[in-house]
Amino acid sequence: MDAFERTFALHVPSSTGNLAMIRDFVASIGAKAGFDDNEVARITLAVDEACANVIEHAYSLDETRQVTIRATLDSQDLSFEIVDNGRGFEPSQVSEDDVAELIRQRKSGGLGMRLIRAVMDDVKYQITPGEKNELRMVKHIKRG
Amino acid sequence: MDAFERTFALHVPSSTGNLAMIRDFVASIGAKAGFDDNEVARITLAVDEACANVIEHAYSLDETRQVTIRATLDSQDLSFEIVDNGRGFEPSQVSEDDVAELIRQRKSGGLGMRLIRAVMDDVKYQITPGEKNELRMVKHIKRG
Amino acid sequence: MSQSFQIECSDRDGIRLLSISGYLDAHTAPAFERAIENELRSGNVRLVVDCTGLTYISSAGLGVFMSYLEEIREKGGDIKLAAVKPKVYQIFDVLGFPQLFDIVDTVEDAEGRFGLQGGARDGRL
Amino acid sequence: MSQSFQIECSDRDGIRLLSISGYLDAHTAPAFERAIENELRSGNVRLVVDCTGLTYISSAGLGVFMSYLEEIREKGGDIKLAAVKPKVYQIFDVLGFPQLFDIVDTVEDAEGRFGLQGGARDGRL
Ligand SMILES: Nc1ncnc2c1ncn2[C@@H]1O[C@H](COP(=O)(O)OP(=O)(O)O)[C@@H](O)[C@H]1O
Ligand SMILES: Nc1ncnc2c1ncn2[C@@H]1O[C@H](COP(=O)(O)OP(=O)(O)O)[C@@H](O)[C@H]1O
Repeated sequence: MDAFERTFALHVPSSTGNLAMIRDFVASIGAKAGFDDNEVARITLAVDEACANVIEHAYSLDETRQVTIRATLDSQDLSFEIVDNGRGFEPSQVSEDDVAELIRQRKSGGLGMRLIRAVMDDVKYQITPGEKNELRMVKHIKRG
Repeated sequence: MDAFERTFALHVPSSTGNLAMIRDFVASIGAKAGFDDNEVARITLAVDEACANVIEHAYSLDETRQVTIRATLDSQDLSFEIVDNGRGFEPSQVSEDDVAELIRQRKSGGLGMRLIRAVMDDVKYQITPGEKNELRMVKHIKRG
Repeated sequence: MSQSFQIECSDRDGIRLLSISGYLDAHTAPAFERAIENELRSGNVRLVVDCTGLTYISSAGLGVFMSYLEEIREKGGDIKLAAVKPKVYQIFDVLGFPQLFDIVDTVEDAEGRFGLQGGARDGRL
Repeated sequence: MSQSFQIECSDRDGIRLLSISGYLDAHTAPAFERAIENELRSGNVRLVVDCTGLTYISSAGLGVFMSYLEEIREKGGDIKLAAVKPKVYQIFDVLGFPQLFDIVDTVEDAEGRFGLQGGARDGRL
């Protein structure tokens, strides 16, 4: 891979129907970064989860809003930034019950953020409700 | 399909290695617009040709430049805008020899713009060299 | 959505087989949820989900499995997953699903396990 | 680029068979051009390009066919295309390639046409 930084961006209407497009976008960049198929699948999942949260929670399924995914690839890292100007939330207040407990409570949600954290090496939220909510997540590129 | 207008955009570094990503992006939107597989393939070709021209001619394969493809989908049309701020050119001065003549001259190029014009219903260039060169092309959506 | 996710249902020896294919994400999970609801409403609680054709799952899809497991096991049944591709299995694995769900190699294995256990929960939870 | 476009070459009864697969766009056309150059340098002018695995072609790929046709026919050979998928054929068709190139259904057909015509140009141009 080349030494310089490459940036990619995708903008789509805020609809779960566009998650497949988002995954294609991420998978292409993951492959360019040299990740293997399984790693690409995990990174793709993390970005899907982040975007699904924006679509469902930040924009409450309002298809007239736009989701933006920005990707930056250099020789060390593949980073994604997902920015919304929707509702906002307090990431530290999201409870992380274990899965057995969620099953006992018959919950269908509450897995997304833990998947993101499990997959990516670095995950940071910067929330300014109504103004700009930004999720930045980084995956390190291990060189053989 | 819904009544409102949906917009999509993709930004990638100006490299032919990113044309496959551009085609995936266009093919997804073409399918959303309801075009059949063959039509999607032709529309994808037109955008590929337009972007290949930007990458090769406007930006002379300088990978630090960015290619932007904007797509707009409403109930009547699927439109694409490809904008560059590179070299620019005079579209009306591009000669269109027929293919038999190009073969006689052993040319390998000169097919891109005619493919774009053959595939799309409306093709417009707006060139302001060094500032902004814009290609807008429209495909009408025929309803059954 | 038509080509992105499909469910086919069939009966095999008192077991209900749901073969799912395509991707199970936030867009397609509601269709899967309706299918499970349907089975429960029809009194089918011995469910095998054949994941041979499943290419992708996200938390929305995992959530459908999660939210019905307790009810199905309470009713004496189970929801077993069969033939999960490695690329998809790793996602179940990240969240510890293999410790909570009965995930087996083949549909036959899943059926066999229903045979052995009757409809009873397998005591893993 | 490794998985996006592949060329495999083989000899069949004095004919050179190039089987191409993947996509032939501005990124991969240079590899195809080098392969054709190689054949000419080795004196191979009876070329059949098996397009069974070709999923996409853009003007950059079409241009490679276009730029070598004259030279190959002058040398008493031809470049014949076989087994072009309909989705790809329609692109050849837009530009009138089927009137200028010998495009046939199967590799065997292409070989048969070399047999009938010897190495001579088929007089279509
Ligand atoms: N981008 C976001 N905007 C607003 N709220 C969010 C966002 N991301 C997550 N949340 C909140 O955090 C909670 C937990 O998210 P997550 O772990 O992905 O599970 P789920 O989305 O299934 O509820 C959500 O229910 C929501 O309240
Ligand atoms: N976006 C562009 N910027 C600058 N020049 C362009 C652009 N698009 C097309 N051209 C010019 O028009 C010519 C014809 O383009 P085209 O028909 O696509 O064939 P080819 O790209 O194979 O030469 C190009 O050779 C180039 O000089």
